[in-house]
Amino acid sequence: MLAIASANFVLEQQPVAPNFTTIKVQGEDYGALPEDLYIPPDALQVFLEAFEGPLDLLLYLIRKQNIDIVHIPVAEITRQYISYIALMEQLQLDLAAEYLLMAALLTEIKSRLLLPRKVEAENEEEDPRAELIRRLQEYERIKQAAEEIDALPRLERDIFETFIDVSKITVDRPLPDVAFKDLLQAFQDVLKRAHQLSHHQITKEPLSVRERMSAILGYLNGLENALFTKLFTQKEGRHGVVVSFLAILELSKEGLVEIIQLEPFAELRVRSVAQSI
Amino acid sequence: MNIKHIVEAVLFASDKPLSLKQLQAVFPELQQPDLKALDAAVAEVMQDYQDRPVELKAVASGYRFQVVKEMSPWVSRLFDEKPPRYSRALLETLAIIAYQQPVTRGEIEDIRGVVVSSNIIRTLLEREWIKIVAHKEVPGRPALYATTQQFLDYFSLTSLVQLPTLQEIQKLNNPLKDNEQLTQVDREQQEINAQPLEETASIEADNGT
Amino acid sequence: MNIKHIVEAVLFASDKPLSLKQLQAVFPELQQPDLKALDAAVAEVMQDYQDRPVELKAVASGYRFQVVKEMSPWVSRLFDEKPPRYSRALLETLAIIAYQQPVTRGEIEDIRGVVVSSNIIRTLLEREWIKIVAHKEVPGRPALYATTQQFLDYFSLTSLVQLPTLQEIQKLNNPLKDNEQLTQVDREQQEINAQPLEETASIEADNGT
Repeated sequence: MLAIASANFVLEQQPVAPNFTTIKVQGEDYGALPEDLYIPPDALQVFLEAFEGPLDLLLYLIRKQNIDIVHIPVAEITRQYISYIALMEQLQLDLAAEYLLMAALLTEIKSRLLLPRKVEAENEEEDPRAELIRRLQEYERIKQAAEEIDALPRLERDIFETFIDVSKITVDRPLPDVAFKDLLQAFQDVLKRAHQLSHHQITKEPLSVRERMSAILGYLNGLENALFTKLFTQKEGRHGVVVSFLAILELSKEGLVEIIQLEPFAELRVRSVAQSI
Repeated sequence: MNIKHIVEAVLFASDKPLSLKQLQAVFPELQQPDLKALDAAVAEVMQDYQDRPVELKAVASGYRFQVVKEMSPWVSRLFDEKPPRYSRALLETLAIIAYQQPVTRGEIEDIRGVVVSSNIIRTLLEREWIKIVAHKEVPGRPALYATTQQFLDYFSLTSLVQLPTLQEIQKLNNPLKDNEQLTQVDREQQEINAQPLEETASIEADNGT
Repeated sequence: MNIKHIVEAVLFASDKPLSLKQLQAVFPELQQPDLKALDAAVAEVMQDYQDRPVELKAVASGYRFQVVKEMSPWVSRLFDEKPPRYSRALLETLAIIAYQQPVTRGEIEDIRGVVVSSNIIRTLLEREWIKIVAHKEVPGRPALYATTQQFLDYFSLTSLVQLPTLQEIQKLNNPLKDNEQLTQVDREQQEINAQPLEETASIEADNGT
């Protein structure tokens, strides 16, 4: 029903302006910024993130003026909405496509409202805003319901399960079995997904190193610090030394241990940054 | 054999809520009290714990002992990990599924006006707060989601009826005639704005004041 | 603030015995009762439960509620069930800990892209497949998890080195492939849910009843 093209919404990319007070459209002053826009630009990203989408932003604009949704003044709200969107575009903030789509929709509704009304039309003309108003109301009540659900007392936060010792009674409480291949399969799935999401890379040290990292942390646990050399075992041979060495480096890189020297030329010591439990 | 004592012990020992039927099953076959007797026993235990910091509570899948919420400041300090926090996006998705179930992801997106991330659906499925109840017979056969008993249990509800009531949707009764009489100012505003918007709008920021 | 109530609540919420010192720690710093007061509170709670089917017992590492022995026949029938199955989420969490240790819960969540519930961590800790090796010095001081000797023993490994490498895992024949008969739609669905086939199938099967 709504073609995106109808919006003809081309925004010129300009260098980000650190300070601005007005927005101009084709050289003309495009109205003052909404009053609540006195926000430092980098706060705008945070501001945008505070909204769950265009409906949420629209609701905010409407509620700010203490207007009933059913009385939405399309012209004014459209103006404000588009100022926000333009500003965000201007700042090259990541703007979901839905925001632009809504801008197009608002513009369309506004222009339909401007058309001369055919008073003598036999059928009652539908209010161009009707659909939007319905969606806003529907969204608002869900938004409210979500807040109420969030406020319900819930496990882990407000109420807690009780645990009592049944070890003396449970003759034999069978624990679930896990097949080795299921564990590997699970990890394979993780890798695949991590690959698709490609955000968080999985660290690639050999397992021997990861294992040694845990062992070293466990060893340092409760100790003030330990001699660097203590973390190597002669009898493991060269390979073991390399593993320990890599483990200490990795721990230090991840900020979990510090390599310290109490005084010049003193022996190196390793200290767990992570405090013991 | 004291039914009430057994009910109390078993409910404390269980790590999930127990229904009357499940309570019945802990008795040897020929000594099983009927559900009415068990119901009475449960009521008595509830009564006993009325003024204690733990309570016997009815939730969707049965009865469970739980620490009352007034104790949460102290109890939370017992745990290392903070309780999981849930985003607005997740809660709104959950609310839509709770109130509109069964519902497809597309329908959720229609209501929220934004895409629903796969992570949200996955988290909800993993927490077992929602489940797929069927696939809608439309192209693509999208999954239809509904909430679970675990969802109700987690929020201490016995049924969906206990969810907060939704605010009513106001009807538009001939609003155009009544309300959308543009004021003079609005009309002027519109004239100024309409033009550039319909055509290509280029918006620039002005540095100097 | 009623010390006795708090002590009772916290002892019920804890899944292991608590010492007086640990009980003291659930109070805000400036309101901590001294050990004598706590000892008195514990004694009072013990007294309260004297005739109940659960009792507060002193054990080596502190105090813990337990079911009285006489209740064994009924309680054991409660546990007389098939072992439950671990969730996919639990297995993934365990695998990530094995491969990425030492690792925090937050890091696991980053890799999995979803929240990891406290229950999963607790189950793994209880099973003694993972342990806390330290706390990371960042805000919140999250625990760093690693796998244990028991974990290796369970899977008959002598060392983590015996686990397949990342590359090997990625090359593993995907067991899903063999019986994979997904239509394009299903495949999309699967990606959306990021649920392995078996799990989705079982969810649907459950609802078929």
